[in-house]
Amino acid sequence: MQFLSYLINGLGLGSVYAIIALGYTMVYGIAKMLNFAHGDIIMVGAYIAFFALTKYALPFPLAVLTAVVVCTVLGVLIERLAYKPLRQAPSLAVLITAIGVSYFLQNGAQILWSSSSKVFPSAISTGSISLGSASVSYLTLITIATCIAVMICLTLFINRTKTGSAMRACSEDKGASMLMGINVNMIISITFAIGSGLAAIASVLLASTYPSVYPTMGSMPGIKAFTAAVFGGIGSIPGAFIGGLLLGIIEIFAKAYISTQLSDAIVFGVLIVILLIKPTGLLGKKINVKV
Amino acid sequence: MKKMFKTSLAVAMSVCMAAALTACGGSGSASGSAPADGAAQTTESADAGAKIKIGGSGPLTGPAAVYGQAVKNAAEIAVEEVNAKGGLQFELNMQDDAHDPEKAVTAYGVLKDWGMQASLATVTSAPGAAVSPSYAEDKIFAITPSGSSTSVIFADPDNLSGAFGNVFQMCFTDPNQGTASADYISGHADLGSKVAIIYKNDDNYSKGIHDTFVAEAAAKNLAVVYEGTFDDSNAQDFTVQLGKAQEAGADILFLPIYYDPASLILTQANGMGYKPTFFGVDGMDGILGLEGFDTSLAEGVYLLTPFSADATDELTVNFVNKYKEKFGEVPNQFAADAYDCVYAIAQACEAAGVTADMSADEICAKLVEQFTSMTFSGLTGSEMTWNANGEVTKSPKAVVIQNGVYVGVEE
Amino acid sequence: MADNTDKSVKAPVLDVQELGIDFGGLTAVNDLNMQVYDGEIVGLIGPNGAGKTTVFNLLTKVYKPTRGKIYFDGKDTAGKSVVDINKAGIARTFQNIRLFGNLTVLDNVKTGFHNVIPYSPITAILRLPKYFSSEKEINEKAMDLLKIMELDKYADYKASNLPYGAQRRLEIARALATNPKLLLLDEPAAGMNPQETAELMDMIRFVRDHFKIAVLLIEHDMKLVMGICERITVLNYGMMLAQGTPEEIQSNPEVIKAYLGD
Amino acid sequence: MKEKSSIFSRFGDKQHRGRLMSFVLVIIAYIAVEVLVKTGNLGSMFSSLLVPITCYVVAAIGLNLNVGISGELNLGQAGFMSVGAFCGICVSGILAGSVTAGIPRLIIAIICGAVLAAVFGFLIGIPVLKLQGDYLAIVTLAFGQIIKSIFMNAYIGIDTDGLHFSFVESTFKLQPGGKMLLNGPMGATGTQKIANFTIGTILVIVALFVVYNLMFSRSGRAIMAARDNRIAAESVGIPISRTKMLAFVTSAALAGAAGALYGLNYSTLVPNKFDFNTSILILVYVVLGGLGNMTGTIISTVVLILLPELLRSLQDYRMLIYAVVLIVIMLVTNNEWLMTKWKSLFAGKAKGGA
Repeated sequence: MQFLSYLINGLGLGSVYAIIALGYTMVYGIAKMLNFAHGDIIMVGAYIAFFALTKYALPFPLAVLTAVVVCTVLGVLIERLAYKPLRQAPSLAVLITAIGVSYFLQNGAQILWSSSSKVFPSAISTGSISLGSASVSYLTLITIATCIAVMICLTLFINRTKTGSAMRACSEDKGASMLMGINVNMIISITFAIGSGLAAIASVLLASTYPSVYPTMGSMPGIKAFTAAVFGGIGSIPGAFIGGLLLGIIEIFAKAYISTQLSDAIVFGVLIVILLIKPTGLLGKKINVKV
Repeated sequence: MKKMFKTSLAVAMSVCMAAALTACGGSGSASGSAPADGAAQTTESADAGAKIKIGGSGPLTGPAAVYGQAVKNAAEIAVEEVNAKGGLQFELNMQDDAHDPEKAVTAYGVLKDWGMQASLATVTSAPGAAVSPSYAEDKIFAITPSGSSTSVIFADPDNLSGAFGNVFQMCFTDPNQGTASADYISGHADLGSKVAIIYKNDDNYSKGIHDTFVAEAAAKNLAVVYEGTFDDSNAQDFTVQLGKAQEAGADILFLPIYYDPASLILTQANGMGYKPTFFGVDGMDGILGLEGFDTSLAEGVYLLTPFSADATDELTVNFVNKYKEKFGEVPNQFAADAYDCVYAIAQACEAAGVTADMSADEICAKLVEQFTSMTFSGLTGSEMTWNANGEVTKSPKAVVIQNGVYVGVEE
Repeated sequence: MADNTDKSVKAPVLDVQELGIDFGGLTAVNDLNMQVYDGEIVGLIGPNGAGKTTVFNLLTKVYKPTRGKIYFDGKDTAGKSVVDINKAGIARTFQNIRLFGNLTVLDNVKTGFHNVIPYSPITAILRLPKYFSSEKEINEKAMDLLKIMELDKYADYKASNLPYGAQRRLEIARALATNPKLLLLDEPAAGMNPQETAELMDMIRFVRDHFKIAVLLIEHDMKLVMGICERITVLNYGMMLAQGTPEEIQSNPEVIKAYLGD
Repeated sequence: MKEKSSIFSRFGDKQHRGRLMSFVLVIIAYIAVEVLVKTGNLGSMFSSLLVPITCYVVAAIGLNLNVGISGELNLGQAGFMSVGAFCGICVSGILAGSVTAGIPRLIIAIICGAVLAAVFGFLIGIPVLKLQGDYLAIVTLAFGQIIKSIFMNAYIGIDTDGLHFSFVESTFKLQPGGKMLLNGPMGATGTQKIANFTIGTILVIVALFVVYNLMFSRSGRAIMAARDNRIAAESVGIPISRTKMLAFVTSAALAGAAGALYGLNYSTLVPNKFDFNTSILILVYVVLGGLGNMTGTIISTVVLILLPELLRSLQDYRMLIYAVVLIVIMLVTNNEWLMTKWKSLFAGKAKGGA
């Protein structure tokens, strides 16, 4: 039954989108900005992990850790240097800056690491198991499992810890949070740190599943993940998770059962329909304007 | 807000002015007039009179940068070698076109301002189609290393008529590759009988080969059981296309694509346990040189290519070593084509007695005459000839990857 | 209801019958009956959270009522949109000032003439003669309104740069531009000093007389309410507590209790 | 308060001065360029940039109407450009036999491109304008991608039998001498280049004319009112969706006109050209030029197109520098302290001069 393997592959692709979308949605929820450079942080993560594995021959977990650390630092650095000075600026100004950062990272990577793609070593098992006539690679299963684990950890962090509740407070009302003694700048930095750390994890999964590392590798998954975040209701963590998975499944099914040429149009078409039925995404909060 | 943006303009303006000034300053031109900015490499302008100016554009930045960089690097090596021989002297100026026809036209303007006398045209096809009419109009000789679409050399590619006449190709035109591949597969029943194709449908090159392959396959009664596509926005996941091909029972998978996505396809097919015969075209060359690629995955892959970096002839070994030494990478098809382009121009120039003080127009006439009559042997083939349309005739070699190296397939 | 006898010959401009709205399970307004007649100034008062602004929002169709009917000019307003209701002749101001901050003061008023002096976008783009005649008329009428509201000297300034009191007056001018029969003012004197409030009272009376319209206003400033309203409706917890002349309301023990608490 | 009022800007006057300035700017720029061209002082590179600059300026002016004046973030402007471009190319291709003169054919193509883009704008606007904020933005992005997908799969050919059309697969075979107007992902090739800078400049002036005339009219006030305060706008009888639709459609039409001009300036055009990145690029022009500020939009478009070309001498580093410049400009212009310093510098000078 091919259907089953398409479904699982869709879930695998969707899981990668979901982890990236989590980063997007967290940053949006708290800093109210679309961080278009998020996809490029993934690219940096993939390069770091690649060099850690090949050039420095680090063991896999250590390589992932290195990528996470570098991306976290990079994320916070970008936030401090490029976004923080614009806290009071119109949101479009921040958007353009994020685009600038994205260009910067892409072109910086090309200069540092050349434009030719590198093949990510298959550190995670390449075997597959068969389910009936369909076969599913371990990698896909690991990706899905990682995504679920990340999602659970994040939800627990947001709901159970002090920092998490401060984050929720900031996303509700920054002004009030500040009055309550919450260090809003700190919280935003933490959000960027977590989002970028997640991007590093996503980068390893992405590069393991699709082992091609090149300077613009992050931009398309970035846009897709952004779409996924909106799908689920931007700002909502479970929304990003569900949005990511759905987007992956729809994409794979559209390719499998309708047309590989039109799969993109179908994915975006479904997004439009969903937003027309639920104007703030699947799990987004309804915006109430007081008159 | 309004006021803020007013001032933002002022700042933007001043930044741009500054940039313009630095650009002018670099060129050392006191006048600071517009055309001077374009001429990037004027350091050698002192003895520019003695050198023939060869231009060219390709994607040096952006997603397609890998191809442009390869051409630029290889062309630099070739120019150095030619210059080192004494005699004929070249000066190379490769401009960035970011694989965008619009930027290619601008790059062409830059090169023209610089005083280009002959050109490597463009690296990729779509930009090539945009600038070829200009090359024809301005009568500047051009030979593209890798712009393989018919629209690069024909004004009316639908009817293959209206050839520009002074734009030549070092690579095969796409239709040739498609036809040759279909012929080869249909002539070798042992490879398989049911063909699946995965091609990149937003790419001139891939789409062009696919179209002619399908047409030729129909003529040769070759069964094409599945055709799948991908494009820039979903060039990572191929599980569906591979699954469909497998479902359709395809035992040969034709991949008229570049080696980057091909490496992903090989990896994913392996992950699924799908093992058809993979058949590539010249774009597949370079797959063994991919940094970090598990070459065992490419075991048994067939490809039709005029160049292989693993060939043992002196010319290839010399070139590959030099390239590796200088740029730390294994050269690919694009690099080899570019290298040949420079040498072909050199050969033609020498034969026609072209000197640096001739006008581009004069050089063009002489080179066209040479190219349509000479034979050239280089990295990508021996005894190459060109017809009046600018199409090259060289024989693609079918090779199969065995134990991580190309092995020529005879007959 | 004292006035009903002499007004009964005329139908009311606004006739609210058993109006009610629930938000979720919460009843915000319930069983409200209220009439406003031509040329009247009516006050709507009540403690904070009594549902006064909700009534305005119901009247202008920002909210759809759960129960009851609103008749305007003798016609049922059910199914009308915010825009329809304005076209029908109800204009309003807002408790939290809602100006078009990036437009000039004059342009703010001009927006009010949107349906009063209409012409098509094509006329505008091609600058047809109708554009010039319409714009001239709009400009004159808008300047007249600014003069009435004593804002003419600010005409060319950005609305968001105006002082607070002027912003409230500008909202009134903009509402008047839509050529209403009934003007709803939501706390027009909020944030004004006594002198400004006194001037505002004169303006409201002048507007009523000059444009021959009815005014329904929400206000906490009792001096203003008692000074200019002919009739007053008191709301408490979404219910009508009392209705009558200022004198009657001032002496109503229920009202006093509601305001002072138990 | 009375004394203070003198520091308020005479905002209304300023707006009208801005309008005059942008026309003057365009005309001066045109004359200057023409003089340079006539005297042979303009290099090939700059000449090749003239028409695309006018195209992007027109598209950016249109987008500014949408983003700046109407206040809705649109991430799909390139989609409308592509509608106009391919429509223009097809129209020009079809008319090639009957209208041989370039200029009339170009004008017809531009008008057709604008009209078709406006129709697309209207159809897309119906669902899009039901949404708000970032959700609206993402839906415009989605439509941009869908439009790209449509053109990537559309095959239109013309031969002696007339027009042929197919979708997804090229199912028709042309008679000898026929021409593919649109060949799926390979787009249009062999297009006659009939665009020129004069028509481009006229199009810019027309765009300015349309946008300014709209801005300073009943409709323009309604559009800006709906942007500044939706609820208040409705309360004075302005129908929000119809008003926003007007801005959206006008913006799309301008992008379509720009696209048609663009398409007819190159011998080849691929659907991929008008992707998300192009939409973003136009948005950058608009934001940097100033929301609602058309003069600014023109200047920033010209500057940002020229900048990477002027940086060519930096070779591989040029896009990196471009990115840095972009970030720095955004940081500097949004830094209050720096801006106050900057302004006081000018204020001081002005006083000294007077």
